[in-house]
Amino acid sequence: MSPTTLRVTGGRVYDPANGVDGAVRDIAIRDGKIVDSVDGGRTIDASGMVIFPGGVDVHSHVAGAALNFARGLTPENYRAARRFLHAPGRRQGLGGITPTTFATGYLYAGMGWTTVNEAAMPVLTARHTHEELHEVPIIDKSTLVLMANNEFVLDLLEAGETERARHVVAWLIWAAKAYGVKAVNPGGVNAWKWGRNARVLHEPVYGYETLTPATIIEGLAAIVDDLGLPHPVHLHCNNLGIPGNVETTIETMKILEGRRAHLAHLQFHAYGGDDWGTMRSAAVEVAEAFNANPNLTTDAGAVLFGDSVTLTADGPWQHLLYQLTGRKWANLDVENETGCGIVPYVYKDRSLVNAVQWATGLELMLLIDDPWRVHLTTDHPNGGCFWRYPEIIRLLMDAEFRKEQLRQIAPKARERIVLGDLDREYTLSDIAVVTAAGPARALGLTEKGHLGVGADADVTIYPGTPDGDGILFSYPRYVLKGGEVVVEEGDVRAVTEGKEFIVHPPSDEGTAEYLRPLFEKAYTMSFANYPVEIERVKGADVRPLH
Amino acid sequence: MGGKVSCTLGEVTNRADFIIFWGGNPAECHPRHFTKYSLTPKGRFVPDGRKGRTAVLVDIRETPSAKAADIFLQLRPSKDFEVLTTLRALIKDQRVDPAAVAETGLTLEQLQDLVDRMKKARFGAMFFGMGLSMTRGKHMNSGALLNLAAEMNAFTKFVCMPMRGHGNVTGADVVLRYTTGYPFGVNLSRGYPRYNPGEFSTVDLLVRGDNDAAFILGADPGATMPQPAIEHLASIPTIVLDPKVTHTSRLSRVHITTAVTGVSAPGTAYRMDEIPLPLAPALRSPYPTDEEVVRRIRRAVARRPAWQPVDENVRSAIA
Amino acid sequence: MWLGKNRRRLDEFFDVEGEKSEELRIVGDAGRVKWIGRDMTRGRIAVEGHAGMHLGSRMAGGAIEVSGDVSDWLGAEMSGGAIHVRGNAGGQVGAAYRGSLAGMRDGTIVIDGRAGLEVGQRMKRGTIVVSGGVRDFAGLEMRGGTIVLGAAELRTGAWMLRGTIVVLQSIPILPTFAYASTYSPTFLGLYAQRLKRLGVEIPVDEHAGAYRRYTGDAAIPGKGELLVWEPRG
Amino acid sequence: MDTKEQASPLIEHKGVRIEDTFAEAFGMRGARVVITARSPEWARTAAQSLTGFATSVIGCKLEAGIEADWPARETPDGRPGVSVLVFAFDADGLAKRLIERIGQTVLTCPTTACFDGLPDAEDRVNVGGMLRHFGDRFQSSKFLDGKRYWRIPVMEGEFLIEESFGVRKAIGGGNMLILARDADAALEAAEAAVRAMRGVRGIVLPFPGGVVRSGSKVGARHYKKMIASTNDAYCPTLKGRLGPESALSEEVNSVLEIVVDGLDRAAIEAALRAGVDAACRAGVVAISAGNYGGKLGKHHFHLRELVPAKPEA
Amino acid sequence: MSQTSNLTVVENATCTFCGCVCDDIELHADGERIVQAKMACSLGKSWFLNHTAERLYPDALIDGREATLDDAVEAAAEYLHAANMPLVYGLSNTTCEAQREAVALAESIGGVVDSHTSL
Repeated sequence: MSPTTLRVTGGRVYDPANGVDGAVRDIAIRDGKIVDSVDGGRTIDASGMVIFPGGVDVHSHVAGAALNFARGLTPENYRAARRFLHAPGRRQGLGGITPTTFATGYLYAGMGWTTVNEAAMPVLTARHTHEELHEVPIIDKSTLVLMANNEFVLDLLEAGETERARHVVAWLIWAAKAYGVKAVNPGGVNAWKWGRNARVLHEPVYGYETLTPATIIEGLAAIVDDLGLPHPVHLHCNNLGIPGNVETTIETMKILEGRRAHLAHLQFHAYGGDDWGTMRSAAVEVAEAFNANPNLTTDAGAVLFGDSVTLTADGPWQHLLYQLTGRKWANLDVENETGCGIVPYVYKDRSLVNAVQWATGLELMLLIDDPWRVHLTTDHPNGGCFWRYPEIIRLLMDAEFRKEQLRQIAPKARERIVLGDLDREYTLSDIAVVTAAGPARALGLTEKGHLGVGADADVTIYPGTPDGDGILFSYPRYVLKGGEVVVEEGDVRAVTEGKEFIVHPPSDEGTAEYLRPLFEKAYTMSFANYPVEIERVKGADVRPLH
Repeated sequence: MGGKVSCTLGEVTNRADFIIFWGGNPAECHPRHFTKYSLTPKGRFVPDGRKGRTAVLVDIRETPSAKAADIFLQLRPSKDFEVLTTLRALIKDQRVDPAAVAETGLTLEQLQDLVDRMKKARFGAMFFGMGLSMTRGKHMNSGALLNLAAEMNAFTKFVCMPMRGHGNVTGADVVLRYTTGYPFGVNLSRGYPRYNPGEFSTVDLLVRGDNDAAFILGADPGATMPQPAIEHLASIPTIVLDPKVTHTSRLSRVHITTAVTGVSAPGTAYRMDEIPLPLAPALRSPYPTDEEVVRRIRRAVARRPAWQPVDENVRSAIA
Repeated sequence: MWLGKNRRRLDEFFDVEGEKSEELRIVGDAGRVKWIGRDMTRGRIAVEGHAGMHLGSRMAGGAIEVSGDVSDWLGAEMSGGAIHVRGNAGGQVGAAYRGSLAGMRDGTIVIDGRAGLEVGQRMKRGTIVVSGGVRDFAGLEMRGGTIVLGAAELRTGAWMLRGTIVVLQSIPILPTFAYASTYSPTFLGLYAQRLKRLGVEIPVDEHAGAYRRYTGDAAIPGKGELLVWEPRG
Repeated sequence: MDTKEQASPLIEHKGVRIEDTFAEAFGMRGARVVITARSPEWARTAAQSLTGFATSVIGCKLEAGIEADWPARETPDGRPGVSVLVFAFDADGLAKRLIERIGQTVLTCPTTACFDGLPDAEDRVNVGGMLRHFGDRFQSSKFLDGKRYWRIPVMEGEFLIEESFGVRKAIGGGNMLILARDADAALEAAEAAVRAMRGVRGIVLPFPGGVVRSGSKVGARHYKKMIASTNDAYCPTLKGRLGPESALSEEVNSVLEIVVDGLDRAAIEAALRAGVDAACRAGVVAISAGNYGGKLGKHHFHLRELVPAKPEA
Repeated sequence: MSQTSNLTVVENATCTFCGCVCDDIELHADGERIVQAKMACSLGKSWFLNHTAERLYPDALIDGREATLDDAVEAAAEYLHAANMPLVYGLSNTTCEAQREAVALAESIGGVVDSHTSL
């Protein structure tokens, strides 16, 4: 069993939430929490090493029907994937672009990340998502439930019944046992069910009279605020991935003025130009607008060159991508709620479009002034695999290295980006902010992302010097999860079980009875079997509301 | 390179105005498919229910399901692939050889008419059964239909899904995918998952005599598999978990009686559209559940010297 | 070597003789030994007897010769080198493993006997010859390269995008292949010359007959070709 | 030209004086094109057209000739063939000329196909890969043993051409002069020499029938713009006007030249050796060679080295 | 689950007989057998009505002879542990929970795990 007390001594600590910037400090741990001091127990000598709060991923796709569909679609990727061999006490697994459940836990922990937010869960298949998350070891998890194309919610917003809409959203969150609300391509996924899209924010969604993407965004942002959810509405803007979508993104920020919101994978929403031939980075415009909106947080959704599988509730985009690549495509529409498209994709440095995407993600992270408001993600697996985060960290910390990389990309792309002009270099403290402190704060997880007393003892200890590739963050020397040494020298040493954060926002008692007849018309399963029973969420941790 | 375009059954109920059943006989094998999901129910965008939908049945013989269809297309046995491939060409306005088409039992005019109707649909759905996926061509036949559905999305909305058969076979697919990355036929003998349909599929393994022990649950291969496979099962230590003493039990070394899924054993099962549903048993079985027994066997295995796979750095092997 | 889940020494199964070299001889029935010559880049392997699955899988160079039969996935995803099988082969010769976008990328496979399903599936380049004929789906989703078949069952060339399938006997043709013309394709002379050295004859004498050319598969739509030999008279 | 002073009467072969001078030749780039066809006649027809009007780079930008007939068993596609050698100053020029000429004379000619005859050459020029555009995207390619071949649909059937052709350093302008008593003797000797030289692989004789009657000198005495003009020192009719400036002795009344382009020095030597030997016959006064004093071309073929040490009977 | 007279009534029960997995079945059961399966189709009805909670079979059989569950579990473990290439097959008429256990078992015995899908 794990020791109940542990000390980490002599390391340089980066804990920006508590104003600690590289000071040599001891860290004391008791019963999985960070405390002032302990007597006895194991001591880890971290002299010469650097200590970070365990990483927090604000936006990733690690479990659920769509990801599992992707796994089935790309068996070839597993053949070249990292292998985790079965050992007593440790399950087998495969890494690659869509790691299996066990491997997901090992890879995140192995990299020093201890909390992950699964960013897209339909209510209808929430039971499945939780089943999968059961099998993701070590790390703590949370989920966001998809809401911006749920027809019950859209109908209520169209009718102006915001109060009722709030109760329905609250009921659905608890039915799904989710932690927050995700809005994907508001209205567009719904329209896709007729093979259409929602491109213009102020035009009615197909099939509705007055409801527009804008009113959906406003409505959901207000509901999430009113419910006091720890994490604001998590918005995947309209027109993802399309040249010229900068206008939509900036307009979305205007719609959100005065509201809390998290804009997901901003890179995919920061393009100028009119078409693929003229596409350019619009990171400057987007970052400028974003800097002026302190109510917002975002994550990079950075792109790394290489294999990926794109996987999003944005069905129309995926069909377009399928037609562009002519390779594999899967689509999965979920009655009444959402849909999902899956297309394997390779980002190539010699491709103009891909090179612009690669630069745009980095530019956003360098142009957004406040590191607390921009989080490190690749929108795994869409822009690249989460286990490649250390590559991005190096790019952020080393302007010279960025310039070297710029020489590899399609020459034409260099005219479409500003990355070469950006000299900013992230400090270790900045890295601690964008990988842990910032996302934890955005998610409202008060005991995550820092190393103050009372925090969860999720601690990542890196060797003090970079590896042969100049990457400091490839292999942590130790990773502690809940005070237990789960990773040592890159090897999984202990397989623990993580928690799952959920919220239980209040909804009017009549909500279920209001929904029942609607449900019975729209769905093919029994209403009684729709909500996920709380007993089925292993390690459920129901969080307080604001 | 193809695609898999699917949806939950509720989407079909609510939206599909054109439905094709291919190589299946839902009326007898999935009796409530027509009435609960696909044909007769009124849907949100199909308010007239059955009247609002056109149903096509494609099969080699006129099953009772044909009566429920508006159009019945009878093709000759083992011509599914030819017909589907022709349809893929026709939707793209490509030329095909009418004489070769006629050998399928259907005429070019019939297929062109089908394509015209498909393109006019607002939301098309295709379901296929074992009459497609288990006849000559097998997974390529289902692949042909899946590709046709995917390609139809260039013209209108189309989805396609298999009419999965027994019980929770869909759940097995789902569970294997998230735990091992692969949907079936997963070889864990090197300590990590390997996948190669045709090599690590049960019938192939058994017919080749590759296995030296077998553990069977939730199936009765002794009643359904080809004879050489059954003979091999009988020749090796076979262990069976089943609520009844089955054909497989009789050729096995160990049989353990277990509770009946969904009747006296709780848990989760997946519908053919990968919707997970909770099971609500009405009876309390005198027997343990499969879950309990497998866990006990696993623990009993764990008490024995651990098999510890080693990293393979050496090439060439017997698998 | 692996026996199921357990690693065993090679000498538990074989008498091993000789020094380390670029030539390997395997004598006896290796019909259940998988992966012989996997990833091989040079040298020579001679199997005097049968060989199991995945023989020469992903090989990039060198030569393998088998006097007996081989099992499935012979030369799967190979990118160079030459394999000659005197007996029969299983299915998926030179094919792609499940999910891969490309099968055989280059090299030569010659099978004197018959082969099974999906020969040359998704192949991009290279040459496969099966003198004795094959079962269904030869050249499935082929993207390039050349397959020469003594005979074939159904659905030859299904969903092919590019590439050539030469069949030396009349075969059933999918409705999505369009007959073009009957002629003597000059390029076949190249292959005939090349294969003659491997002991394989392709008829190219225009006095003896000609090839019926079909293009397809229109389902893709593809630009592949089926060339079916038609003797004169 | 300035050979008279250096000429030494001491070397003789079969009773013919071999002047002790040398042929001066130039570095060029050469390629070999193998044309096959259903019959040897069609292969040769295409080859003749391809090599037509390709006598001198000065006037034609290309020098070319038929090298040899190839038996069917030796050609890449197993059909009868003819090989052609082509020479130009550089690889680019060679590629341009090949594209033009193959496009006009082989692509157009029934039953032919066109292959690279220098597979081992490292430098390669893209020929088939350009001609494929004639296929208007209906063309297709085959990749065999590391080489790509293009198949271009044509009205007759299909034209097959290899994508790239090997280019190697070569030598152009090897030559010999036959100085004879009269025109008949000169012509007979030249014909005999050509027959002998054509047996050598790796060379071609780019001029009509392999023979040149209008040897030239660099520039002109009287017309400034002329790049080349008649080789007056070897014109028998000018002996009277030129007097001692003529290179010809009194008994010479007709001179013919044979120009050899070859893929390497050895081939040209072998050809010249055979040519000199065959040309030494009755009525021939002397064998000489053309040069520019050794300043213009770096390849020198000394006649004395080309004569068998012991004259044959 | 509700108790009326001596019958247990289970609403929204799920039928796993075919791939439709209808979850709107109303089951009426006495202690040993289901007497009514409302909403179920003919196949579903016979599935529910033919499976009882009676003890019709021995707990276990080893080589055809009745055995205890404990002995059967040990025998199973011994065979599977000793095998070079054991097979875990079926996974159809069973729950996801059992399937997950089966994957874990296959992994600890270094075997192949496969379902009906491969047929």
